[in-house]
Amino acid sequence: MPSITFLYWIPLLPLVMAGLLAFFKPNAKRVASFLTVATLLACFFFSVKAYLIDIEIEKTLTHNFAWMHVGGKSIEFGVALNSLTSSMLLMVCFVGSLIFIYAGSYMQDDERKTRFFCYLNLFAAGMLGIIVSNSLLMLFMCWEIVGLASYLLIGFWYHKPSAAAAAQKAFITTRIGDMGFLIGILLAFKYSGTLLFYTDGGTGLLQSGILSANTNYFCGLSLSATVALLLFIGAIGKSGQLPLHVWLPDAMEGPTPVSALIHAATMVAAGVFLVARTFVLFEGSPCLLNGIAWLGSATMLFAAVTALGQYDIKRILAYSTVSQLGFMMVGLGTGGVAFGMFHLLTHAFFKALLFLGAGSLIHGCHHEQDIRKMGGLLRTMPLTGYAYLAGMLSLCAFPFTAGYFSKDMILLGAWEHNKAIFAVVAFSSFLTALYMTRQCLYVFFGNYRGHHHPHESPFQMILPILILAVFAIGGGFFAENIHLFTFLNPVGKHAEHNQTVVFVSWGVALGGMLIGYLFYHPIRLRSGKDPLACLPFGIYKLMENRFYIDEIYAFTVGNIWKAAGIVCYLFEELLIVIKVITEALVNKLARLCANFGDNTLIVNYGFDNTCEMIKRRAHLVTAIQTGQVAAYLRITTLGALLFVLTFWILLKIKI
Amino acid sequence: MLPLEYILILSAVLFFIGLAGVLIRRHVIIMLICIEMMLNAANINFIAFWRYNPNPELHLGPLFTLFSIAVGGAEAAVGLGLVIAVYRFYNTANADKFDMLKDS
Amino acid sequence: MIITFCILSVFIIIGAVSTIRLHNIVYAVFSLMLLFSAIAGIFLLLMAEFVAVAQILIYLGAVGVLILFAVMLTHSVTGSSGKNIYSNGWGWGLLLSLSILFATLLPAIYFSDFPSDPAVEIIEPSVKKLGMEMMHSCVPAMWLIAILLTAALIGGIVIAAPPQKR
Amino acid sequence: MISLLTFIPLIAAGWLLFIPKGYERMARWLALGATLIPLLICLNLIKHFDFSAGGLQFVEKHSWIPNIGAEYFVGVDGFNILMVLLISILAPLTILASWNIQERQRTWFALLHVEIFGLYGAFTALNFVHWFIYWELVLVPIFFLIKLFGNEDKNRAALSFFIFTVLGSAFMLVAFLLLRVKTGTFDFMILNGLATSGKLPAILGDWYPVVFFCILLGLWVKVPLFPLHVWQAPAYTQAPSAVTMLLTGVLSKMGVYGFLRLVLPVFPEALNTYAYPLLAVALLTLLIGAFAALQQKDIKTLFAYTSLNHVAYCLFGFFAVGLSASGIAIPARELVIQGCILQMFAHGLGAAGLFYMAGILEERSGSRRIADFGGLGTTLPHFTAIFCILIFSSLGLPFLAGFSAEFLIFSGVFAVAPVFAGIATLGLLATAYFLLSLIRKLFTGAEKSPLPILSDMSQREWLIAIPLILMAFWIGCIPSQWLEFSRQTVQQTLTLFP
Repeated sequence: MPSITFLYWIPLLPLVMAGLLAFFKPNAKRVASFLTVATLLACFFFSVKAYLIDIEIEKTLTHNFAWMHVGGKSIEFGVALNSLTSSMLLMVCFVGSLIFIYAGSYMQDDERKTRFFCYLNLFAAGMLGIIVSNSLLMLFMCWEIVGLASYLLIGFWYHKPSAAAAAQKAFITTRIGDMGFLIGILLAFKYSGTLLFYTDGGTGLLQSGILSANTNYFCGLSLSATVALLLFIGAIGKSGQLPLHVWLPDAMEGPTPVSALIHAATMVAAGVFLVARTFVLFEGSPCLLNGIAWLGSATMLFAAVTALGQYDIKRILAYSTVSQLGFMMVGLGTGGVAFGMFHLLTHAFFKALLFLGAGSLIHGCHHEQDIRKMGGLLRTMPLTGYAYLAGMLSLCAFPFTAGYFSKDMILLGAWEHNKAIFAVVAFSSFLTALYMTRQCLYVFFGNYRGHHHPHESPFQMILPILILAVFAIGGGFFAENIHLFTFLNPVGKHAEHNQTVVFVSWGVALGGMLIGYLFYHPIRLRSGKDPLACLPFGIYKLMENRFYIDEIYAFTVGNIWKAAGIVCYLFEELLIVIKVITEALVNKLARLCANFGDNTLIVNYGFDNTCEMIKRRAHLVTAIQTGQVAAYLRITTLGALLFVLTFWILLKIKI
Repeated sequence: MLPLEYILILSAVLFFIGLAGVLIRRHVIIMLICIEMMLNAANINFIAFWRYNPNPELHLGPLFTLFSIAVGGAEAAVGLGLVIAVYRFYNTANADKFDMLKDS
Repeated sequence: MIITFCILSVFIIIGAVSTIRLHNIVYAVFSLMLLFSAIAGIFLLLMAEFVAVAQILIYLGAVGVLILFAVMLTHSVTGSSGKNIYSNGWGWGLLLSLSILFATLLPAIYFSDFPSDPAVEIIEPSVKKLGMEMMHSCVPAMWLIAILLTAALIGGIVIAAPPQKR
Repeated sequence: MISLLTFIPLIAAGWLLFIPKGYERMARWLALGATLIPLLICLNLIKHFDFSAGGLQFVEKHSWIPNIGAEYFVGVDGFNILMVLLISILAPLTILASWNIQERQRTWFALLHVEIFGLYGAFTALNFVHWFIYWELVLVPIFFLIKLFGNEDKNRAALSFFIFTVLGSAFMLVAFLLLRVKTGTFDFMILNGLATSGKLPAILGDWYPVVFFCILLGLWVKVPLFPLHVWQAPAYTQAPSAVTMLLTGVLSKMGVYGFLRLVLPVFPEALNTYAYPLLAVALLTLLIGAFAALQQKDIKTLFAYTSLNHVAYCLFGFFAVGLSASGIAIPARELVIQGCILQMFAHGLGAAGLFYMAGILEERSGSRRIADFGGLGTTLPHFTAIFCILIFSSLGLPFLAGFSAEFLIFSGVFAVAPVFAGIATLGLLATAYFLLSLIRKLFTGAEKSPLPILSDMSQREWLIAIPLILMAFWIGCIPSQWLEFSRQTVQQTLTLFP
């Protein structure tokens, strides 16, 4: 049993580097990017080592340590190594290092470069932490670190108010998802007493059936299903599924390598990874899996339709990511871990390629992001162009590209599981092919409509794109011969080959491209108006403005939020008014006492008058002082008499 | 035989007369005399109580009376000295005229 | 016993009242002397011989004579000094003294019970015991009395002496 | 050792007052020295603190006024060792924070030292009379500090601060006198003994709820919980930033510590019966603190509401201790109480840091309104970095102080009252929202023209910020060291609960 403590180094290395870079001067030339790439390559080396170990040993290896002792119970953290971890590690490190190389040159002229790479390192640490972690709590903590890193990176150019707003929106929306995640953790912790996935003694969350014990916990769902649902809410927040997807398209404000790394390859995949990791909890209840599948397909459809109406190159890719994530969720919902994860891995490659390609296009057109102002870039930027087309083919699941294999798997799974979902997914794939061809035709064919003169990007940006293009195309074959599918899910069910599904997937892919070509023929593009604008009763307007989801949110949740704030604020004001009134009362009372009490009552009536009275009565007393000794003697005898009398009476009353 | 109350009543009456004398009479010397009478009334009481005491052999009564007599004597001497000095100042022995004590 | 006591008490009362009532000062002093002798009798009655003798010696002898001298020195020998010998406001004085008698002294006697006759029948006169007592337990008292007397007498002389022109 | 620790600031305060006019500089250094010595003593205390012994340590007990049962009884255990450490850390920072005040330095430093003396006493006293004296003493210097050195509306703030707290503690005094009459002792430990043996409710009879609520009222005002928190915002805003550091860092913790020391060991039955209403109040405070902050225009008031919100977390956890924790796999009660203690410590440091930062901004630009600032990210890079770290710490971001305490509290409360915990997560969201929008308004976007050129962090300010940041990371990453302090004591105290 080889020790897997080296897995701790994978997240720690980038963390240490991030700490180190934080102290560097903001614009240290190339050393920051070099160091960052070096650390990630080191992580890649470790993940290869992990992969080799995992190939060799079938079961999950774990190593745990106690993080916190609270009243006899200790909360433990640890690392776990199984097929899921190793595959994700390989993908993240490989794609990450390529993107970092690309970022090295992309951010060449930015004066806060080291700060950017520090954040990238922080993100890498968080992401690798998620993959490696064996405890739900540690996963959650890295999850939030990744959220923080995305906040910092999206809002990197913070002097742009829109970037800052987008960053905050991203953080808040993901945090909403995280709240669900947190409650899920609390629920699991409450009933199982431990937060570890796998422990040697078999008492981990995923091993023993503690959670699946009581079946009807929450309106029909068993305990483990409820926990799974809550974790899924966290995944929705992070992976941008339907209700909480609004932040992802706005996150394009950040620099393109950020979008590539975070919003294509890794972070958004974290949600899918979480579901895959805790799939044991999901398996319990079929209706939950159905729910996930339906949500995934709804997201896919919605995002694909919206993508058709977008003009910003990165927004189209963002919506495509949202739809592909929905697709992965469908894969998970219908097929199982392997289906979802396989597509995740292939998607990471070609989506990263598309984003990096888009980045170099934007770089080439001097930060021009609107596709209507681009055109005919294939001639001016051939290398990026062809690599981009490769990526597009893979995304549209052109036969025998990486995308085709993984999409085919999910379609098979969907076909077996539920025909309705299959139909929706097929249509969405058709739409995917449609909007991708629209984008390529807009960007690469016809003549250049912008007023810049685009130029090819430097070699350091082209190299990662080319490597990714190779993987986008060859990825499928590579996965086939290393039996990636079985490796990912040794025990899960295998979808048999089904002819109709293959036929449908070919038809969808090729049909989409053909119709796309017909619609967006370069000549028609010259008219400037988007061919789809002719759609009846303003559907196109709807699509273009993203179904006004942001406005709806702003209207509903935003207003409720503001109303709650105002209500509390008014309540505070009310309390303050009460406080002010009480203080005024107290002061008035004090003044009243002072005036009436002191001046009039005490000082005037009380003191002065008594003095007067005393003065008037005083002559009675002075009369006694006659100077006559006899008078004095009389008074003394009177005193003696009174004394004896009082003494006598007191004695009589017997106090 | 002679009950103690009688003696006490006698001394009380003597005391009363002395006190009345002091309060009534105007003449200073008479006042002094009456004070002496009051003093003697007290002495009677001392001896009376000593006599009726269960263990008189302590002789406390007579002892105390002797001392009291001595003090009475001294007091009379001083009193009369004062009377003479005051008399020289006021040229009359009438106590009502002595009103130097009353501040103006 | 009772009879002698009554006689003596009558003498006392008469002596006392006459010292107050008499207009003539000298006669008042003489009645005072009568009073003192009666009191000495009472002492004898109560078997306190030494005290009776001391009473006669000091009060009758010394104090009586001393007062006479004082009277002579104050030029009032010629008889009463005018018709009204009572100080103004004497009514209040009388009333007060009466109230003292009846409100305090008599009720005190009345309410507390006293032995009707002496516990010890005969007390043999023992001046020796008295002397021993005086010399042993009451030595400090003796000292004080000595000092008191000398101081008082000298004081009396100093006050009475006419002021020398220094 | 503890009385030495307590009385050094008092001696220093006395000495400071007699420093001649010309020696202001020497006064400052003396003040600093007088806070560093207790820090060393406190560290020595911690070195010798025996983790396995749950009971009192370093006890000093002398009879003071025997006939009314008042003793000078001082001791340290799991509940207050962290608090003493918190004071000894914050004290030098407060002195450093008020390094360059111009007028009346001597009175300022003297008052601060009297305040620190009161705080040390309040946290270590174990006999009611002796503790109550410190409890009241602590108010006086703060009142004068706000009144003499406060901002524009200082008089009303100082007055309302004083009236509310004294009102509360008056009730507490009555309650304890009643307790004294009934049980014949002022000593917390004996009262605890009575409570463990279950005799207390019998002794007090129908006075039991009355005594409980009077004490509760006294602590209620101090912590501040919902209806009586109105004094807090103006007091925190009008007080000079160094004073607010102490106010938010330690004074609000006195209320919570009061709950831990007075209510937990002595009134377990009352906690059981009134658990839900109290939990509701803590939740309400939590939400009010979070949502009212959304509308605030002034940085310090916003932080005041954040601190209200975070202290409410402590109590939200504390009140959950009363609920029955049957049929769940985790020790909910220990979780909650230890979470409460850790949150007190963590928030003390974090809030003090935040207020100091707000103080820096106010010192440099003269204004506290959020609208006046913008685009500070470019002009004050270091300041932004530290400010953001502290904000994220109070936001409850993992690997920072806020998260570990909040996780403990939430896991404990969720185990016994899931619905309450669910609603409380709304509070978490609201905190995240308004803190992030504060960052967005202050640091991003275009530079606001009217502001003078702001200079970045000076050497001294770094000296203050560094320890706070290090502690935030330390508590966040390795919380078990800090929980170790209170583990034994909490377990022993919680044996009371059925």
